[in-house]
This record gives sequence, structure tokens and C-alpha cells, in this order.
Amino acid sequence: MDKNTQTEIFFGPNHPGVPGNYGINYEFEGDTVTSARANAGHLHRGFEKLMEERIWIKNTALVPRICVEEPDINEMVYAMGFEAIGEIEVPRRADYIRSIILELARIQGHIFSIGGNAAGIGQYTVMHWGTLTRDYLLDIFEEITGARVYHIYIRPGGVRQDIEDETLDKILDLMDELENERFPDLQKALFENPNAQKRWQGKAVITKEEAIEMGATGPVLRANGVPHDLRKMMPYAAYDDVEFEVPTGENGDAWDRIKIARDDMLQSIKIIRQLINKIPDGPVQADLGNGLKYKIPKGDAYVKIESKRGEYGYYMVSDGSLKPYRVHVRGASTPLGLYGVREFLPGTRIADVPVWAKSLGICPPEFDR
Amino acid sequence: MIDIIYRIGHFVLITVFSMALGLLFMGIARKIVARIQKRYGPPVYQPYLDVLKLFGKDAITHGFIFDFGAIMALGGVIATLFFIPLGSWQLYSMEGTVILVIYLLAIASLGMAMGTVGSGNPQASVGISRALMQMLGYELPYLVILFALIYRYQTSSVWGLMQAQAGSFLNWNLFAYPLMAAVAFVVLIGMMGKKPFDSMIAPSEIGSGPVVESGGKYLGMLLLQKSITIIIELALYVNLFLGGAENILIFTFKMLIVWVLATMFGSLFPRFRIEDGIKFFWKWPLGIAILQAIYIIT
Amino acid sequence: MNNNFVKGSWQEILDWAQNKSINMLHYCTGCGAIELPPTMTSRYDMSRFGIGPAATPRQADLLLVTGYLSTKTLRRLIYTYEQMQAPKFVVGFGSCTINGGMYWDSYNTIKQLDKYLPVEMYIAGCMPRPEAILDGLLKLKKMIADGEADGYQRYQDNLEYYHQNQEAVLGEVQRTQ
Amino acid sequence: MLTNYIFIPIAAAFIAYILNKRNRKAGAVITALVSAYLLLSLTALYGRWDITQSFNLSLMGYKIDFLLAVNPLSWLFAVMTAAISILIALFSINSQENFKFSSVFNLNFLIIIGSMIGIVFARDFLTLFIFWELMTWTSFYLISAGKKKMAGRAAYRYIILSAGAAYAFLMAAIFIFQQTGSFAFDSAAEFLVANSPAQSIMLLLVISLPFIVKAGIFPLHIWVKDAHGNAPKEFSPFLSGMMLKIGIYGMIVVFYQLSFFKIIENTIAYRGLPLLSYLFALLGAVTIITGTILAIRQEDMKKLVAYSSISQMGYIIIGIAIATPLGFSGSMLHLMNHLIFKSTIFLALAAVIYRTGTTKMYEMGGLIFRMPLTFAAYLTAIIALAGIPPTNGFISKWVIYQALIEKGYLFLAIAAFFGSIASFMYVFKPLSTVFLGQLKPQHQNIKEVPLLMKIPMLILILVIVLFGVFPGIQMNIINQISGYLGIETVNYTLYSIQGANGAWNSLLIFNIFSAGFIIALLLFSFAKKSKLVGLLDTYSSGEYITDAESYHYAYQYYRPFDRLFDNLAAKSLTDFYETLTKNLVRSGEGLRRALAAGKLQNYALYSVLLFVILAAVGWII
Amino acid sequence: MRNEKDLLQLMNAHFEPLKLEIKRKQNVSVEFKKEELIQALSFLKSHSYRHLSTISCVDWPEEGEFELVYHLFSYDDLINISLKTRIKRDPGIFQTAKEIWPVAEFYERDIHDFFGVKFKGNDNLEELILENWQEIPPMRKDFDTRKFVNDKYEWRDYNGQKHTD
Repeated sequence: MDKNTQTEIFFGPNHPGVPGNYGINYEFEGDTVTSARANAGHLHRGFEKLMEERIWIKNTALVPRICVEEPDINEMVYAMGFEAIGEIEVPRRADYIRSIILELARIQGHIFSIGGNAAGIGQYTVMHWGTLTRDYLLDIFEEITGARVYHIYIRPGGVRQDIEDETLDKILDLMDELENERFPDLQKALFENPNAQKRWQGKAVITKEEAIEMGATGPVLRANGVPHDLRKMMPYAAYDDVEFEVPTGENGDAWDRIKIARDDMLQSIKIIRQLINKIPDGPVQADLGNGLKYKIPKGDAYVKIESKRGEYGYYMVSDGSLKPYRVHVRGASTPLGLYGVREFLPGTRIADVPVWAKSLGICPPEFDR
Repeated sequence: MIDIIYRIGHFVLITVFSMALGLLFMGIARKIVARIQKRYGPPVYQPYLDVLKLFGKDAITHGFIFDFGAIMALGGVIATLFFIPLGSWQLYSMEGTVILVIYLLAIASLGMAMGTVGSGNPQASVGISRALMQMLGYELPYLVILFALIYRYQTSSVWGLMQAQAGSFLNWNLFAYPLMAAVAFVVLIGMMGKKPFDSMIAPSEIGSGPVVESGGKYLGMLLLQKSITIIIELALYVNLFLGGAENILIFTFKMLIVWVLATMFGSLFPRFRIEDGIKFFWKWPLGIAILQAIYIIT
Repeated sequence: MNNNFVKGSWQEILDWAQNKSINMLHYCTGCGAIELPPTMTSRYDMSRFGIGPAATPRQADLLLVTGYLSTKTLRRLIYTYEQMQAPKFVVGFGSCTINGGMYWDSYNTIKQLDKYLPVEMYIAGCMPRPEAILDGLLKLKKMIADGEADGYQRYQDNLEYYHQNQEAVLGEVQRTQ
Repeated sequence: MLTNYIFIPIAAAFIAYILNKRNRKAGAVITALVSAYLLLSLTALYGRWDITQSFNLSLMGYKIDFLLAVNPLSWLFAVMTAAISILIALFSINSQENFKFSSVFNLNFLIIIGSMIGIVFARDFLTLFIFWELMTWTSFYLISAGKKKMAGRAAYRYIILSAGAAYAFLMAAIFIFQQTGSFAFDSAAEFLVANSPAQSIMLLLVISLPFIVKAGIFPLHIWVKDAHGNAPKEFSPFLSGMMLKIGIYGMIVVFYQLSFFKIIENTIAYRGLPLLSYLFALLGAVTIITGTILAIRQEDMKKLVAYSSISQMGYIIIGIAIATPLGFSGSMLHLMNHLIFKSTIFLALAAVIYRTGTTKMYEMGGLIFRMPLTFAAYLTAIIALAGIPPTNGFISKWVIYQALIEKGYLFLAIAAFFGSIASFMYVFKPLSTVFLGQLKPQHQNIKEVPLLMKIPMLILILVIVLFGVFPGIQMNIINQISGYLGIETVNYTLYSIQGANGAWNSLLIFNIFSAGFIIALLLFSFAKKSKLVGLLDTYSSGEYITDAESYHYAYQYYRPFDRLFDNLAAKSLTDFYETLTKNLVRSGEGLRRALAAGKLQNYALYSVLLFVILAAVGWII
Repeated sequence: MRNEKDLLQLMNAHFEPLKLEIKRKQNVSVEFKKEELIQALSFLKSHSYRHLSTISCVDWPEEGEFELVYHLFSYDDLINISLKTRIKRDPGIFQTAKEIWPVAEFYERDIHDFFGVKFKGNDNLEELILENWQEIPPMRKDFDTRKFVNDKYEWRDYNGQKHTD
């Protein structure tokens, strides 16, 4: 690094433009980034060690706190891992409720990321509207699970409690309100705004080969026209009973990724409506005996589901005892946050670094664990 | 001697009045933006409390140039107040005040630039280089407009230009040359650094740019400088295009209208990148300004 | 402006002004930070009480420690805290800052925040809700108005105690010159 | 009587050369003494415009007389030369300790001063040409004495351009001599007026060629950057301060004394201005724009200031070319102010180079703490150059703006506005990269420059502020000049100038600015005292700054702005000239191979043939 | 479009895997000897298994071995294959997969941080997540967190009684 011509900037932990508690130390020359390094590890709490110290049911309280933007995804993968090793059959109604919760979580995650991206380029009005819309979804979660963000609702073997019918009607009303009032506002304010398009078009481009080589999935891959979605490829919960398309983009830049986030939300609304119409009756929790004595035979499994940022997987090993032997968390933005920064950030302008970081959905707690 | 005391008293009165008015306008702007974002927003007198708190806080300095920059910025802006007729208050209707005001504002920005870069933070230097580039961007169309106005009314003093629009509101420049007034409005937004053109203090890109190291009383002085700059630029716009006013109340009301429009205009646009900002200023506004000037000259 | 004159009635005015306009540092240290956007934006709107975000420690008065603190974040938090200027306050969110909370047996998070930084108040809730945050901040404003919020004074007075605790956990810590 | 102003410096030059061989400082001391003497005696000359001196020489049957005379214009230039040379001599006394060629430097420097005064007092073409060539050759040696490799190439380009233009000037002068029988300006003036307009315009254009080259006007400005960039650091202020102005002096002589304006009176006019002089004004405008854009791009501070000199010269040319009283006095004001603040900038930068040894801006930073006075000098000078009110820079620009607006020249005004606003950018770049920001480790123990180098900077700062507040001092000499050249004068008082539609009062501005400053100072000291903190304790978003050197933004300071002009700058004029010379050489080579083919008798044949042709041509004319 | 059985036959044909197992629909796990794993990775990558989800490491202190698990996925066969291998615990050295998947460099750095496994060929193995960590790598089974936390941090005592006893 030639000290005279290059300046080092700490896009570090305490910086308004960085997504969460995470840092990028980059050098730039003139106004183009020349080299960058990820400065991760600020949120490391050693989840995997803590999980080995607790019995199976206690971990359900610990697991949603891994990634704060998508707590339900963690609960679902943990439950699926437990059921995969123990070959436990989950009642059909629980599958439906799980899918409803996951789709609601996907909508609130996408609105939050659209708001974050808009704030990155200075469009604070859309951030305010987005967070307001997200709050209505948190109210619905509060009604179903009793908590706004960390729900601890999806448990191994099913779901903690049933959803009453009027809650389902409330969800349907909310879906109509989202589709007819909230999203058209965002559409006019952000997606038909020439400045926003100019700020995002052609920025932070990740091509199809780079994404696959790096192991990046979700909107980063789908922005290049590749309709890979785990809900279609490896259907879990109740996704085999619903039809929906997988939105894709063409040239893999920030503008396509944000449009995919918007189309994803519209698809989720369609899925929720189908799920609520076809929800069967029946128990919501498989009979596994006393919660404190959950035990599954020796074995291991790698389970993964489609979070809003891509493939989110756990590798779980059990040695037949009361506690999990080993749980390895694979966050959706791990390749991008650590490797992608060093490979693909150099070459962007300083003004586009926040656009780069936020549009690729880097969520630091996933790889800090 | 009496005249000197009267002048000094008048001078201090105008400075305090425009600081208060500027801060009130900033409070109103925050309220409007809050309402657009569907929330209450801070009370209208919030900027007064901010300034009072900031002057009460401790502060750090990075040496002589850091202080000198802040003082020169505020001093330059207060000096500019002298030459702008606020309604009927006019201390010096001297010649050439139009061009003088542009250059006096340059003192303020040079002072702030020197002070903030003196803090040794590269993010401040990047912010200042963007501010200077943007200044070149919006200053060119503005000076072409001034050139046309001075040539049209054959006087280069703001007072003279204001007098030239006396009589019915029909011969305000807003109606006489609507295109020029529109270009001046866009330039006004650029000059005040409001939303689409605030890439120099972009918090998410360069951690709030030049003011990165200014805490306590330095931030207070920058707020006061910003408030007076708002009043100066609005007063210039009202004098040149809305025909000034007989008394201060009508003048403040006109300034408020222009200010509210500028705030609303900006609150829905994300921020330009700096080279797109310059290109924007040099494409449409400069083109229209030159066409208008040619129309006036021939 | 020497200090004893400041101590008199002028200090009340400053305290009054300080509690009317607080700048909160935009540093999301832990998981509680996800509840800050709803509090700052349209629905719960923290700015109607005069509390707004600030980008850098120089402009900030209030440091929110939102949830657990890993040792790596604590080292940077101390450096940021010392860069902030005098009337500064620290508010701890949730049980993780009181006794380690859910991560009581984690090898990488600190268990008691007030051994390393002077804390004005804690807000309960494993990630407190926006209403709880607003209620806490309103109490903080009252404390500032009455002049009880003197955490920065306590930090200056027993600097040695705090620095010892910090070095015990973190090894060497970078100080501001 | 006038001759001793010319021959004393030239004689002293040889003494200085010999003395300097033994004691390094002697040369500079002698230069300082001589220029002090010149300054005193020239100021004593003020007001006596009737002194003339002439002596004649008969050569091959022709009676040639050399005329010297003093008039307000030439007096002003002579005083300016003397003033700037005394400051530079003082500065270079100990700034040249480790400079190999200091004795050669002083020799050439003194000869240049003598020849410049000679040019300015000359009243006929021959003396003008002799001293012009003397000045060009000595400055050629001085430029090539700079950085070895680069200076050589720059000096060649400079000498080729100047020599070509000078010989064209000589041809035109001889042609006029044949028509009028004498070289004097006045006789030439009557002849040109009587002559057919087309031919006299052609003659005057050829005569003004060397002046255009020396003034660095647009098409022929390419030598300025390299010459300034590579000349020794003491000579650059003189080069850009005075040498560019001599070109302007020549233009004024051509426009007024050789009555260029009277000749083109009746040609087609654009908005009341003869097209040809409007063309000159356009050339000036283009000089401003190219000079500014290229100045913003430079990474070497001397080249940056050189380009800014070119763009400031553009203002002066516009002022003269539009031929209105306001325009002329504005350009003369700007001429004097530019000399003052440009030499301050160059002296400040020379002080920085003397201490750090490098001219590249990104290799320096944070020098304000080590060299506060140099910073103060540089700051005042750039406030003047940017044209900010309390200094003299603003007044001259304001008068030029008044002149432009009065006549409504839109495109010239746009170029002028662009030049002055963009000057904030390239003026602030060295300030922020060299003086502010983080200090480089290798510059930790730099001290302020010695006393003898501080004095010139202090004097210049005082002069900037003095002329900023009381422009009247400059105006009375300018009015005498315009009276001498036959332009109506602009009325003025000690601190105000009458613009197109109203007077301008600079003392009032100064008072108001200081009042505002005092109020801000009061407000500042009212709040609590702030704690001094080191430069490394700055916002770095929580991380630790390990090495200060990389935490400083200096390289490509205005990259986004330069990107807009990348393709324009790429097609710069120097490549155009390079290609021109390349295929010129190739075609010459082809011709030589085809004709001579190395045999001896061919050469003899061709020389005879040539002789015959020449004889025939001589017989026809 | 192979199904699970075709995939296992393919493995058997080209390598001698120690254990083959179909865990669930679209999920297969194969165990290899230490030497064969890297060839198996590049072989599978050329056969449409181009997505490397992650590299996990499990510590078996009783058998004195680390178990490295490479999770691959194919966008054509839509099958998830986990390649396992066992390496000795005390030297804990394995070849790097950096040449095949450059992103593996960071997964290996992460495993080095928490388990202390050294990967030959991956030169920058400095700390990624932890910061100047002196004890043994924390995720190993023989690292007792309760004791470590006890002496490094002291819990808040509520009038004499710690909330954790």
C-alpha cells in the first residue's frame, strides 16, 4: 500500500453507513477503493459453545438471538435439525403455521432491508415508512407468540401454541392493507424515483459465476436471472402445497436486488393467503414426552432453509445425550461478509460503499455467532 | 459618534434577529420533514435548545487553525448580513453588493473548510473537497443569472435590484423571468446543501463529513453560521425574485414560503453522488440560465 | 469561565438545556439495537422529546449499550466513550449489561457493565420494547434536569478503578492522547 | 542617464559571478544591493516623463538610432521588476545554500533585470529586440539550471518558441524599417495607420507574436507549465510574476502605441467591439478555462501554481482586449495584484520545498504546526488569489466584472466567473494537502525558514492587505498610464473605485469584516475553554489509527471533478505539438535522403543554386 | 438428474469411501480417508456440485480425532452431500481447499480460530473472530467455559449470593 497516494478509512463499528456492529477497513485512492478487509468478530458470544452446555429445549430460547433480523429462521432450522436426526413427524397444521410465521418474518425482514438501503443513499422518508409498516407485522407476531422480535415459538416437534381463527383473519386484513396501501406508497416514493435508480443501478454487481463460486445464494444469486430458491428446490414445512413464482433480476446489481426484495414480499403475501385458506385442523405439537427429557438417537444432519438473504443452515450432531453434541451455524451472508468484501469491494467509489454493504445484506451476527 | 453607536447597535440587532429567525426556520423544516415521515418531530424551538446545550458542553480543539476556522466562518457570514436588505432594514446600499455577497459567503466556506480540515481527519477533507466541487457546480448558473439581472436593470446593488421590481407584484422577477426564478430556486437548494445536494455531509458515506470532529461550541457556532447562511440566501432570493418587501413581517413571510417549498422539494429525493450533482447543475440549470441571459442581452 | 461561577444558577440552565436536547450516538453495539429504529422512526418517535441520532462521538451526549458486550466491542466502546465530551451518559439495555443475562457463561462477553463504564440507568427487558426505552429515556431526562446524572463525574473521580478493571479483562487498552 | 539603469545590473552581474565563486552568499547580496539601488532611483524618477535618451550608429550606410524614453507605463513595469527582484534576492540569500549553480543563477538573474528595464524603456524595435533576445537567452540558461532531466526538455521547448517568434518580430521590424526608414515606434505608428488595413494588421500580428508567447496566451501556453515547474525554486516567482507581464507590456504597446485599435476601428464589430480584439478577448477567456481545469488536476504544487498564473493572465488579456476604461484599469490593477500575491505563493512554496525537498503535494502534510509563518503567508496570498473581499485580488476582479457586465459580454463573463470560482478549488488543494492534515514522520523535526526568508513573505502580506484596503494608491499611477495612452480615466478615491453604476468602498468592507470577526470571537470565548487534543485522537469509528501517514487524504483531491474532464485533458496541446514536430523531422529526413545522398558535389551545386535565387529575389524587391 | 443412489454408485466407482449413507430425501453423507478427500472435492465440483455451503468441524476427544465435514450442494441434482473425514487431534493438520474454492480460506480460518486445526497451504491463518486470545481454542471439548468465566469475570453478587450458584 503506497502510504502517500492511498488513504485508509475505517468504515468501522461506529459508522452510520455500516449494517450492524461490523467494520470494513478499506484504502482508497482519489475516490476509488483499492483494497478492503473485513473487521468482524464484534458480536461473537460463542453460541455453539453455549448450546453444548444446555439441554435441547433450553436452546430454543438461545437460538433466535443468533441473527437479530430473522429470529424465526434460526428457530425453524434448529427444530428441523432436531426432527431430522430424531426422524420425528410434525403434524400438518404445525407445518402450515410454521410456514405462515416464516413468510411473515420474510416480509418484515425485506421491508427492514429496503428501509436500510434507502437510508444508505439518504432517502430517510422511505426508512421511516418502512419501519412503520414493519411495526404492524411485529404487532401480529406479538398476538401470535406474545413477543415482538424473539418469539421462541417454533419448537422441536411443532409449535408452542395454536393460532386462533380471528388472528388468522387479522393476518388476512393486514395482507390486504400491505398490498393496497403500504406497498404502493413505497413503490411511488422509491422504485419510481429516478435518483434512487441512478444511485443503485450498476452498483455492487456480483455475477452468476462469482456468486456460485463464493457460495452466495438468495437475492445475490437470483439477481442474475437464476431462480434458485430452497423453498422450491428442497421444499420443507408446507411449501409443497402452495404455488408461487421466484422473482429474478438480469444484471445482478443493487437495483435488481432491491426489486427482488419487493417482489419477494408480494409473493409471500400470496403464499400466506393460500396457507390460511387451506390450513387443516389437528394438533400443533408432536407428542415427545416431557420437554426436559427430550432425547434423540446418535446421528448428525445438515439442514438448511431459504432465509431472506439466502441459504441458512445448521450442521447438528447428537450423541444420544440430553444435550446437543455440536451445532455449527452457517449464516446466509457469511461468504459475502468475510470473503466478498476482500474480493469485490475494491473498484467501487467511496460514495457507493454503504450501497455495497447494505444491498448485499451483510448481517454480522451470522458469521460472528 | 452617535451615528457609529447607532450603527453598531443596529448591526448587533440584525445579527441576533437573523440568528433567531434562522434557527426558527430550521425548527420549522424539521417539523415539516417529520410530518412527511408521519411522525410528530421535535418542537419548533428545538434548535434554540440545541445551540444552548452545545455552548454548555466541553469541546476539544486540534490547535489554532481549528479555532480560527470556526471564528472566520461565523465572522464572514455575519459580515455578509450587512449588505442584504431585510425588508426595510438596510445598512449599506453600496454598489456591487450582489457580487460581493457571493464572495463574502466564500469567506465563510473557506473558513469552515480550513477549520474542519485542520482536524486532521480524512473524512473531513473528502467532505470539504465535495463541498468545493459542488460550490463550483451551483455557483456558475447563479452568477449567469446575476449577470443577466445586473445587465437588465443596470445596477449591481441588491437594493437597486429590489427597487427595480417595485410597483405591482406583476413586475416581480418571478413573473418577468419565470425560468430564471426556477433555476435560482434549484440553485438555492444546492447552496443551502439541502437533501438532493447534501453529499458533502453524507453521514452514511463519510460519517457526517466536515463536522466529524466539531463538538460542543464548535458545532454550536457551525449551527449559528448555517442559520445565518439560510437567512442570507433566502433574503437574496426574495430580494431578487419576489421584489423584497416594505416591512420585515411580509419579508419574513415570503422567506418562509420559499423555505417550506425548498424543504418539501428535498425531502423525497435521495442524495446525488457529487459528480452527478455537478453534471446536473451544468446540464439543465446552466443551459436555461444562458438562454435567458442571451434573451435579455439581445 | 472558571468553574465556580458555572456551578451556580447557570448550571441549572445548562442542565435544563441538556435534558431538552440529547444526541444519541449511532453505535449499535448489541442485539437490542434492532428496537432502536422503531423508537426513532414514525411510530414511537423518540425525536419529539428532543433525542436525535449523532454520527460521531464528538457530537454525542448519550451512549446506549444495547445488550451484551463482547470484549472486542468493549475495547472500542471505551475508546469511543473517552472521545465523547463532558456531560455524557451511558444507558444499559436489558439484563446482559446487569449480570451477563442469557450469556452468563459465555467466554467472550462481559458480565457487569458498570465495572468498566459508569452507567446512569438500566432498562429492563431481554431487548426492551420501544415503550420501555422511551420510558427509560424520559426518566433519564428527569435525572439530568435534577443534576443527578453525573456518571462522567464518577468516571473522572475514580479513573484508576475503571482503568484497572478494563485492563484486567482486556489486557492493554488504547487510550485517547 | 537612462542607460545606467540598464548597464549597472548587467555589469554587476559579472562581478557577482566572480565573487560568488568564493563565498556562496555574495552573489545574492550583490543582486539585492543592485535591485535596492534600482528601486530607489526609479521611484525618484516618478513624474518626470520627459526624459529621453538616444544615440545613433551608422551601419553599412544606414543611420540607426536607439531611442530610450520613460513614460508612466514603462515606469510602472520597471518599478515592479526592481521590487520583485529585491524580494527574491533577499529570499535566495540562504535558500540557495545547497544549490550548485548559484553563481550562474545570480549572473543570469542580474542580466535579466537589466534587459527587462531595457525592454521597458525601449522606444524603437531594434533596442526592444536586442534586450528581448538577451532576456530570452539568459532565462533559457536559468530554466535549464533547474531539475536536470526535465528542465532540459522544458528549456528547449521554451527557447524554440521564443526564438521563432522573435525572428518573426525581427522580419516585420526590418520590413517596417524599409518602408519608413527608422525603427522608432511613432514613425511606425503613422505608417501603419496610413497603410492598407489588411497588411498592417498582418504586420502587427507578427510583431505581437513574441509577446503572445511570453504572456502564455492559449495556443502558445504549453511552455509555461514545464518552465515554471522545473525552474529553480527562487526563479519561479520572477518567471511567473514578471516574465509573463512583459508579454502583456508588449501587447499594450502593440494595441495602443502602434495604434492597433485605431486600425481595426472600422472592421466588422461584435456588440461595439472590433472582431479582432474580441478574438483576443476570447483567447484570454479560453486561457482562463484551460488554465483552471489543468491547475485543478496537478499533483505537483509548482505546476499547479504555474497553470493558475496562466489562467490569471487570461483575466488581464480580457481586460485589455475589451478596450473600455474600466476594463483597462481593471486589468492593470489585476496585473499588479497578481504580481504581488503570485510571488507570495511561490515564495511560500519555495520555503516549503527548501525545508521538505519535494514538490509533490501527496508526499507532505500537516506542516502548519512546523511552519506557521509560511502558512500565514500562503493563506493571505490564496485569499487574494481567490478574490475574497478584504484583499486586493477581489478589487481587480470586481472591476473586470463591472467592465464585462457594463458591455454585456456573456461568454467572457462565464469564463471569468468559472475561473474565479474554480480558483477556490485549486487554491485550497495545496493548503489542505501540504499544510493541514497529518504530519509525515520524516517531516517531524522541520523548523521554520530562517529570518532572511521570512522578511520578503512578511512584506508581501502587508502589501496585499494594504492594497486590499486602499486601492487608491494603485489607481493614481494607473490613471496616469491611461491618460498617457489616451483612454479616459476612472475616477476613484483613496479607498473606493467608481464602477459601471456605483462606487465601491473597500475600507468599509474591511471594517465590517473585522466587526463580524470580533462578534464571532466574543461568542467563541464566551463558552467553556476547549481542551487541546493531538491530531491522532480523531474520529476513526472506534478503530485505532495505527499509522498516521495513511490517515491523510492528499492524492487526486478532486478526482470526481477531474473525471468530468478526463478526455479533454488527455488530448492536451503538447501532444499536438509533439506530433507536429515528429512528422516535420520525418519529412525533413526524407527530403535529405532523396536529395543529398551524401555526395560532396551535390552540396556545392545546391549552394550555388541557392545563391542565384537569393540574388534574384534581392534584385526584385 | 441423478438421484441419491446414482450419486453413491458414482462415489464408489471413483474412490474407496469408508461409509456411504442416505440420510434423508436429497441428503447423502460419505466418509473418506484423509488423503482422498481433496480429490473427491475437486471431482464433485466438476460434476455439478459447485456450491460449497460451509466446512464444519466436530471434536471427538475420546477417539482423539477432529471430524471435518464439507457440505456441497448441486443445482442440477438438488442433492446435499456431506463429505466427512477424520484427522488426528494432536498435530491437527489438513490440506487447504483454497485452490478449489477460494472462499474456503475463511471457513478454514474460522475453524483454526475455534479448534486450532492448521491447514497447509492457507497462509493467513491469523485471528478472524477472536481478539488476542491466549487460552486453548475455545470450541474444543476440553476447554471448560464455566471455570474460565469464573476466574476472568466475576458475577454480580446479590447481597452475598451469586445468581449462578
